[in-house]
Amino acid sequence: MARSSAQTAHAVRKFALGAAGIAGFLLTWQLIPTLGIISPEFLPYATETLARFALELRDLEFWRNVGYTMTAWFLGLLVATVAAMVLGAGIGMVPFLRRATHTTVEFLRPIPSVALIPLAVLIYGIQLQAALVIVIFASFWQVFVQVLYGVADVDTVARDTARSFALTRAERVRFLVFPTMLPYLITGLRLAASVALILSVTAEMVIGNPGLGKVLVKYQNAGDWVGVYTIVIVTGLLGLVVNLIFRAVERKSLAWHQSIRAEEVL
Amino acid sequence: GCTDTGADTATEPSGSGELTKIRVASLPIAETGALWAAIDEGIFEDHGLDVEVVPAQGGAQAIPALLSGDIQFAVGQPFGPFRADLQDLGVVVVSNYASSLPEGKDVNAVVALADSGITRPSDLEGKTVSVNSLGAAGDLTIMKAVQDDGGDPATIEFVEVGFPEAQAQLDAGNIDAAWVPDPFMSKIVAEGGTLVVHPYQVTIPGLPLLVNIATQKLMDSDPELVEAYSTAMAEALDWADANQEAVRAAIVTNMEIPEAAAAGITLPKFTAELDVDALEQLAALGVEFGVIESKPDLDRLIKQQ
Amino acid sequence: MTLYTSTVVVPRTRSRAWKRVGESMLFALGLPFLLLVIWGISSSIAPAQFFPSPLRIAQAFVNTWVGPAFVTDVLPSLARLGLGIVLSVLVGIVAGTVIGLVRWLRELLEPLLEFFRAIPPPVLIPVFTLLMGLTDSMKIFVIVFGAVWPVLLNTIEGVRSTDSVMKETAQSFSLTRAERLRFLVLPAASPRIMAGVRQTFSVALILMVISEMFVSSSGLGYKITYFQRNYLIAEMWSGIVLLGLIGVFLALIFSVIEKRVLRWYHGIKEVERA
Amino acid sequence: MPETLLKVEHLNKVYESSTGNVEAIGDISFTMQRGELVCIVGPSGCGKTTLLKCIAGLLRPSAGTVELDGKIVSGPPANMALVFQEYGRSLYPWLTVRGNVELPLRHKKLSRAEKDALIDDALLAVGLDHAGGSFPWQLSGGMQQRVAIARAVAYQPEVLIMDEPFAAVDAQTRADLEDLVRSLHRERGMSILFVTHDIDESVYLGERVVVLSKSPTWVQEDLAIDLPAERDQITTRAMPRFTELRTYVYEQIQRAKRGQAVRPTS
Amino acid sequence: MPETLLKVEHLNKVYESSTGNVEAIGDISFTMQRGELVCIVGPSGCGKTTLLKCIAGLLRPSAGTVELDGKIVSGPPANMALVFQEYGRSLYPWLTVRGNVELPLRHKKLSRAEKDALIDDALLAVGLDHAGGSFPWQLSGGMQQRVAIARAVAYQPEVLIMDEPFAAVDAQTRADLEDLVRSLHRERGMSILFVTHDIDESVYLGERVVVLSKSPTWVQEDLAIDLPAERDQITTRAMPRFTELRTYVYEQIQRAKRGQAVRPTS
Ligand SMILES: Nc1ncnc2c1ncn2[C@@H]1O[C@H](COP(=O)(O)OP(=O)(O)OP(=O)(O)O)[C@@H](O)[C@H]1O
Ligand SMILES: Nc1ncnc2c1ncn2[C@@H]1O[C@H](COP(=O)(O)OP(=O)(O)OP(=O)(O)O)[C@@H](O)[C@H]1O
Ligand SMILES: [Mg+2]
Ligand SMILES: [Mg+2]
Repeated sequence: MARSSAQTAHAVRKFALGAAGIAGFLLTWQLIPTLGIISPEFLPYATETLARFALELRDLEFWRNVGYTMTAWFLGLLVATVAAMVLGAGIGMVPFLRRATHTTVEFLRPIPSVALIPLAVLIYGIQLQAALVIVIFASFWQVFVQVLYGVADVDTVARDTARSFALTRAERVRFLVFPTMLPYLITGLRLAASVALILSVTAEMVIGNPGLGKVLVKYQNAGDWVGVYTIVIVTGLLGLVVNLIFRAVERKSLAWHQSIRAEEVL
Repeated sequence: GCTDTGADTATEPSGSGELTKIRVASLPIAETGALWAAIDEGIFEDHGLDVEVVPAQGGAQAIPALLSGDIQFAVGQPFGPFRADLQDLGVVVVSNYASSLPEGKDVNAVVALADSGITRPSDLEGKTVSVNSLGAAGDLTIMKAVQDDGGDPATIEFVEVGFPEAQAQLDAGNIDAAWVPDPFMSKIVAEGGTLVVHPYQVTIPGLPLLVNIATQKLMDSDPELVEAYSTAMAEALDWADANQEAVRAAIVTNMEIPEAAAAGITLPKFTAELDVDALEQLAALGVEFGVIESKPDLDRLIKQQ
Repeated sequence: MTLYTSTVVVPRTRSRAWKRVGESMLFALGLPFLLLVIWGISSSIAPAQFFPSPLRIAQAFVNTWVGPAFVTDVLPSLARLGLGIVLSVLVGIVAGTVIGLVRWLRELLEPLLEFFRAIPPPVLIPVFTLLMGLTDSMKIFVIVFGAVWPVLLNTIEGVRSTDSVMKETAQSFSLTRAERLRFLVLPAASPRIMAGVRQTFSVALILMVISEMFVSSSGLGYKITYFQRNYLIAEMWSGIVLLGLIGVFLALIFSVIEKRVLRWYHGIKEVERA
Repeated sequence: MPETLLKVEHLNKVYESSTGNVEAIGDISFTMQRGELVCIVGPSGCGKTTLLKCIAGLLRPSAGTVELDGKIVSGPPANMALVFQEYGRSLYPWLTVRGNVELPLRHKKLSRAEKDALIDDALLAVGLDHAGGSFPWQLSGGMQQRVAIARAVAYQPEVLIMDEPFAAVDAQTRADLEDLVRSLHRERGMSILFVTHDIDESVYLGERVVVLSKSPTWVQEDLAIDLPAERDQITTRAMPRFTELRTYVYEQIQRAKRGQAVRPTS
Repeated sequence: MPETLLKVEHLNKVYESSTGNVEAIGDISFTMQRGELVCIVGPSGCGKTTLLKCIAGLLRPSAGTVELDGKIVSGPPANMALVFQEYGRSLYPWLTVRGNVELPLRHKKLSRAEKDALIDDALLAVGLDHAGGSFPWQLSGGMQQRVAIARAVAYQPEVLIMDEPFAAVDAQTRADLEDLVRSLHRERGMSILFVTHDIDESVYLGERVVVLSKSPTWVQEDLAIDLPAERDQITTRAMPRFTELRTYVYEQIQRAKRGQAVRPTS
């Protein structure tokens, strides 16, 4: 089929463009210390950092730390997502609950999870759980709010259809509410995924449970800026990989949606 | 081929089964070298303790962790327990860990760039000075030093900048002077910076830098453990003070800094002997400059073993 | 040939209006009050150092924030927050619209944006300070850097999912680019955009705090960290309460904006719920 | 056994909205027997859809009552199926054609084979047996409308409510679907309420034709269609009585539209 | 001055999608003169909407060309207006009825008063002069469709393309709107391409009726309607020639639907 070749051509183009974007960024970075805008001592050259990155890639300890961070990330995101979906859908679908919880939600949302670290440590000690609390608290709201909006977006005719055919509550959730909120949910997930990553690393930095954040603090304290930026690159790349995964999920699960459909026709 | 820089820490010497496991919070800074080295030396094992060093970031995390019982001891700056005592958190200082040096080159200093024209404490008047954490020994002793030098400490603007970032901020002109320990102190001075003052040394010579902290609850419930820890720690610190090379080696492996840099680090005086007088003075300074409202109850706080 | 539709306007009576206000007050304050009571009871049954009673927190709140601290610490923070929010929303909508509409741009930038999105702001703050100094604009930049993502992502997705028939309508009537933006793309994406803006409001507040937690000496965020580090537990809680109150206040502003922007949208949903 | 199935009494519906209230239905009363096929005609915007939604329990009347099987309707009753005027929006874009048709069958206790048979029959009846795997947005308008019809047919309701269900299909398909509706009514004894704008259709299909006045609406005419029960596209439409009836209904609608009819004092 | 306005040559359209390719249009060729009114009829799903979209430059043909005014169509031409089959979705819910009608006029250089006059006229012509301030979702289906018609009429295009524009309105309104289309054609010389399922309507309105075969589609019949140019609902429809023509078209459609017609070898 002609289609598949067109698709590969597009995939190649997409990859090339994305790579060009990253390359442009690396070039800018390389130029900042070269032009002396920031002394290379404090912002090392991109090349130097990449070389160090390549070195780290061969270090088992590095992968172990990536593992720690990603474990916290995954567990945190999972719990936050499930909780946000259940609560969001439940509250979103019942007007009474939506109104009754509004102020409380708005009150809790802006509380920075970083400020809760001492409390988390007090309850769980310097352990993974403390970091998890922080990760969950922060990423929960991202998904929750998106789900609230998604649930409210159910088309009225579509809902009347469900009601008139006497679909059960479970069926309505499964076949009407869930698909409608899915695009919102996926955006929420993408937002939450990076927030969770940020907080996994931050928690490791501040609380000191093992992971990339702890390594980062170690490098900081040693004045090892190349190391610090290597870890920064690693977190960025992790974010990139996570996003790729979510994009793939999105393409699969939202094939019917306008945003994905439109791309195929063009 | 692949490397595994974490392999050695992964295989902790587990020793015999009778060891009591304890977790001790300590910042990943040069001073912790004594603890790392002493553990490797087996001093704690000799006292039946299997110590895991947990890198808690500052007292803000260490003391909640102490209270939660997740860690048993913490090595931290004395101002942390002061604050905690003022809030009746039930924290005690069981012994000293490291003290600043009463003479010669001290462990930390206020440094400035050569072209800043700042050479003595009173020059800091009206300037922006960075400390790693506001309202603690750093800014207090600097204010005191400026005052003693005839300047007006109220005109100084203190900002919080992490030790590692201080040099960059100095270079960028965001701050006029920075209070930093080694290796940053040596580095800045070596690159032409001015060493303005050793604030600890000129105000309270021999001021405790770090102390060993535990909770009253632990002292009541398991005095033997506190006892064992204190004894082990005292031995460890004496040993470390006598074996600076071992401490530097531990710094190199644990902090992954070059050997040359570690060699240049000014190590503090490692001792378990608490200088209660110095702590009194520090608390008085805190009250004088309005950082704390009242003096902590040092009799309750200090349970020197 | 005319059709006739009678329009019967029923005037809202005064008592009904009052009833509505009372009812929404009840909804707004009911759950918070309940939680407060539970907190109060639990803290009096099992007093805990780190969970002081609501009364103690209220006391600390008055002592800490009512007075000069409000002017020296809270107001500047709020000003930065306001600017940060406005900039985040503007940047997010403008960039999001362009990125959502122009496919090659999206493909060029997406990996880069994802890369930056995942970097913890605390790590970048030192770099920003080096580039911009210890200035307010640096702090505002930190806020924008972290808070722009929800609007940006939602705008991109919203713009991309414009209904095909609506798009074709615009094309067939040869609407100009500006008209298409103004009358099709932005309104169609507005429910998504507003979902993003709502997130941005609270994320910006969080980043305001974070931007003051490092390299700082004043501000609401600085104060909270300060209290935290000094075990002034009730004071710390009072800071958190203040943040929450600001959040509720922002939510109020937001819902006024949203009511205006999404009037048609709520109209559709509300009418059918009758 | 002429048993009353539906009883609409003094129904009134006012749409309240912030832009002003609209009285869509003035005062409608009529009854329908079990197993009857009633057609409703009326000027555009007179409130037919509103009436159907009130009957189906999707809208709450502002005044008056709707009784089904002797019980007041307060929510969508079971065993009722609707074909919506906005067929496009009543199909779920995330489900295939088969999935859409299957949706209301899910909570019926039927074996897989029975369900498949129902779906296949319904799709075949509307001429879409080849399109089961497509998504609704891959279909033409007329095909979408037929999917909505198939869904209602497969559901095997006791009461079938159809709102201009053949508006988007060609003449030939329309004739076929009309015969499908007749056979559902005749063979399965389904009670059918059918809104249409095609006067010939209303006369051809119905046992009764209810003509509504323009808004605010009342029942302007309730006409029994005394054509033989056995109907067929060629012969029935050629009957003189058919022409008489359609001319009569046409005149009524013209009067309704011009607002000439006098509201009965009830 | 019979000048060729539109020339469709060997048009072919295949929809590509991940679920399989659908050949919607096989091979269509026909021409249309400036100022003509051509009706298109064909079985449901045969590709009428697809054809219109290709002509309007909204879809790229898979093969063949569409020429308008001698130029190949590659994007939506100016001076063309469309009434979409999916009228509901083509109205913008965030604009009032007036706003929707005004929308395409915005970039025409007209004074406020001229615009208002155009809008008022168009709304009056479709019988919605009272509904200008309502939102589309506050209207009945037929009213929405009339708004879409009003929008196209107010735009004063040279070419008007209408896709089943009267599907949702009652018989009387339909007759009125038919006369509106005739008058646009006769008085303003508008070229009109009109898709309908109503055979009588196509014969009554058109100067030519193009009958499409079922999918994959070709032109099965291109019939000139030799009725007098001056038409009127009562007399024209009563003409014997009218009946002859409509019967002929009906037969053609039946053959098209059964797939009996033989594809011309072109
Ligand atoms: N959601 C709504 N809000 C306000 N008014 C509405 C709403 N829905 C319908 N109306 C009004 O109610 C009246 C009746 O609408 P309805 O849809 O019932 O008409 P209809 O008889 O189905 O018309 P059509 O044949 O055109 O579909 C119309 O005047 C319409 O403007
Ligand atoms: N987006 C799409 N993707 C795949 N197939 C499509 C798409 N749109 C239309 N088709 C297919 O193309 C064919 C023609 O569709 P089109 O909408 O042109 O028919 P139509 O003649 O307008 O029918 P109707 O009278 O029912 O509106 C149909 O078989 C339909 O399934
Ligand atoms: Mg209707
Ligand atoms: Mg069509």
